[in-house]
Amino acid sequence: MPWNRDEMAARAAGELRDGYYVNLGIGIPTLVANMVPEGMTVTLQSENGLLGIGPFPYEGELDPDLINAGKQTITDLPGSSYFSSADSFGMIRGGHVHLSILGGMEVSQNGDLANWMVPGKMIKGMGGAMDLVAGVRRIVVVMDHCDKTGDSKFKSECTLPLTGKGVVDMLITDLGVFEIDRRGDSGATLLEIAPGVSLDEIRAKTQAEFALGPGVR
Amino acid sequence: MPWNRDEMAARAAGELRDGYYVNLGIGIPTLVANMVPEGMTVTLQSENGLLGIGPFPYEGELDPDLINAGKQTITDLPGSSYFSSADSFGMIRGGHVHLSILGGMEVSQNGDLANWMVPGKMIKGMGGAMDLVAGVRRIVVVMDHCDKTGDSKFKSECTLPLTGKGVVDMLITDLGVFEIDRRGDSGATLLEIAPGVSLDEIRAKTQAEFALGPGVR
Amino acid sequence: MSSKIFNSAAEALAGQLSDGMVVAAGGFGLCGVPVDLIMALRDSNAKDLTVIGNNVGCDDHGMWHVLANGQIKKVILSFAGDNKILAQAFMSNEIDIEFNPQGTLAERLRAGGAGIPAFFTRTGYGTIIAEGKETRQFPNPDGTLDWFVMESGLTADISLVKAWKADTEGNLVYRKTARNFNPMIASAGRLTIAEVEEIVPVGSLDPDSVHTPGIFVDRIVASTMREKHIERPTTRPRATKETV
Amino acid sequence: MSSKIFNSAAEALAGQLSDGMVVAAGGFGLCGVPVDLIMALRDSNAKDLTVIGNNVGCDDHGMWHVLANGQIKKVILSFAGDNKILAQAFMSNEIDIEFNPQGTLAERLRAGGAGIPAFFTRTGYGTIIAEGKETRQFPNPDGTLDWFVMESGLTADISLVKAWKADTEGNLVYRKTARNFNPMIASAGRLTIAEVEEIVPVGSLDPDSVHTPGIFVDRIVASTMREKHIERPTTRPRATKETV
Repeated sequence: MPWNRDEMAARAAGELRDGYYVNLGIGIPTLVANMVPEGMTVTLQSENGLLGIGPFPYEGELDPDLINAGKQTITDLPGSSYFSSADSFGMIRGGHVHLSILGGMEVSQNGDLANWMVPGKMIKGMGGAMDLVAGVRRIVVVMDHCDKTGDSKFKSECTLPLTGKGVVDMLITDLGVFEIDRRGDSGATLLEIAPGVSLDEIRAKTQAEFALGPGVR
Repeated sequence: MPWNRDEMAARAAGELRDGYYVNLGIGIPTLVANMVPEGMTVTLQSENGLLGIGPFPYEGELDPDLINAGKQTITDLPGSSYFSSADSFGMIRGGHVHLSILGGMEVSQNGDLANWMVPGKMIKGMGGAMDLVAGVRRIVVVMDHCDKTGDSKFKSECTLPLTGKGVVDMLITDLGVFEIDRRGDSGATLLEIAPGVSLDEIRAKTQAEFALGPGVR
Repeated sequence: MSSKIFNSAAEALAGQLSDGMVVAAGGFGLCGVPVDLIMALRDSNAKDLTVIGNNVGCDDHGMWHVLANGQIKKVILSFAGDNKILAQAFMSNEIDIEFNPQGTLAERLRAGGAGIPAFFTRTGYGTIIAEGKETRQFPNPDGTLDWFVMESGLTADISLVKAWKADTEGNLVYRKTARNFNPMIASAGRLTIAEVEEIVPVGSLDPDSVHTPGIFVDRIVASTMREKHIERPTTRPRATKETV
Repeated sequence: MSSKIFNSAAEALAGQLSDGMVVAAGGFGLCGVPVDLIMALRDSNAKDLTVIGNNVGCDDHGMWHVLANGQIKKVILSFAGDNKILAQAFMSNEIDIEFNPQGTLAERLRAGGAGIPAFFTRTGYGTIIAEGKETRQFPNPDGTLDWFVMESGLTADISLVKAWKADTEGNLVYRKTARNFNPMIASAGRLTIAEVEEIVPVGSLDPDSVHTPGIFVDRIVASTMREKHIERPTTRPRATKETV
């Protein structure tokens, strides 16, 4: 059976390491915040100017001056710090954030990512997505393997306008986990298959080319 | 009689305006700090990271963490603020400082300034001088008209390595005051002559070409 | 010195606006937005404005009012998704929208304020953001080469910012994530006006903790906004057995 | 999380240094200099170092000791006038000195820390600083053209900074003009070590007033320096009739 949203987030949480500074996108990536392994310290960055995101506030304790990049009310933590958007993206662009987990519309086998616009539809803007994928050291994308019509979203080449070229290190879908050699020539490698999903099913549903990792068959 | 150091500083103080943010170089320019006209508010910037320089501290109240760009102990004032060197030179380079009054070794008739090195002598470094002359809106140079051998320091062209090209708006020497059209083609204009100094004396002691301002003869 | 304090947003803007100007305004969503100043901009009826900001208003809030009043010719922003009028005006080509990656927009404003006309960033290389812009390779610290895009500094004729506190010198302190784009926009304005929740006497701010030094602030007004809006109120349940 | 706190400067540097490394150190004159860390660098005997800093030591202080110990191959600085050994070594071509305008040096370090490989500045155009560098024209806000010089971002293998306080997360607060180059150098290091006067519990710093967020700081040591030196003590006389 393919992974559900929580299972995909849990798999993404497996990429966290003790001491990491991490930026989480909206949607499934946000769920990762609640899945930090016991005993591990991970500091969450909000690109609108906060290091150290706390849990959502209790009813009656909302602070309009304290929101995350998705405009939700949040809290801070002991050890948090606030800074300007320029300083925040200095952190991001300068490679100080270890990991970003983001949603995607399309990923290509060489690590291109499209997740900000669909031609002809209302354009919302890329916000901080282009900066995150260009600057954060390691990019993990979490998305459904196929779109609503059943077409593969993991492609040989993206068809939508790109968010970044050669930026994705790992793709986690409901069907499996792929590693992508975005700086080299080795392309994509299937590392894990969701329990109960067959390699044949992944092959049938994937337009991208990929190699098989050790133990995957 | 030529102006002395205090008189040159007093003339430079005549360039202050109410509300100005000002950076003063070391030497004669520092004297200007004590010559702000009554009722006028001028805020002094120290490029090592302070806006709002106060007077020197009293004996026994020196703070090693509070120095000016000349490494002297100073004080701050109500309304002062501290910032990093990057932010400080952001202010300077971004044209937010209205006026800088600096010393000089040579000034040319088109506004070039040399004040940081003499080939063959020990090189100390330019410090913040190049940033100040490139970024501050108005640059006033205060220097002796001639060097110790009697040669003019106000020249058709500088012979020493430049601090900035086309940067000086006004030159105040012990003999007089020159306005320089550093962005245009009008060159230098003699605006004032020190009391008791003759135009002939200035002509004889000046290697630069200059026009005569209204009323100067 | 003549005072930087003005009695109202309208007085602070009086005589400063003209058609075709470039106006930058701070804020991220509804957070840290100079609401009074923006309404005074709307009331001025200045036209053909170019407006710079992360969002340029959310529905019924902030710069949305200036947009709805037909005063804006072009916007330079990062995210328009909170603003239906803007998105529609763009789809129908009524307004020129220049989309910027959020970090690029923040850095362009910082650069403009700091006298840097252009810089290179990895952000946007290989995307439509890089089209028509100069790209080139630079070495990483490890010696490998990456491609970068040249982006230009941004300045504004008038900058409108929102702070928590100002002293009478114009030193500003922001609160929490309401800081966002305000410091860079304050530095990028030829004329910068700050709307603040509290004006405090000179000397009452810690000089080590000033976010925007007074040199960047020309005019100050006390905000009349008494209630701050929240776009997406989000809470967690209280633990059921919690003792209060 | 493994702690960022180390017991001494020597322990914080242990195993991190190798010959030929690039080391950046904060400070302006004797103000805000990570003295303990620099002495530990001297004791390491790492050689052929490239050192970045505004002054790279003053006579008998700070990086002067590393220089006097023959460990430095190249310095990247703005002002060497306080350091006779350095000036002499330069005159005799023993050491490669790269002079930078102070604001350009500060901005190069900020750029390096912020992922910007190059930027343009008006500073130094038409001087020897621009020789061999790309220059080009950009428009000013008023439409006139000026010439600018392209400068590159700077990073360091190890950054040594001095702060007033750190919490255990590595958030730093600096004091007065001891801030100077420290924040940019903290951001520009692959490994950044902070020497601080006081280590405070997490939660005791105001999150709105942190100067260097902990993300930039890998290791923290408490300074053993008990007396701060002053290069040019300057005082004013007390008014003679002043009542105490």
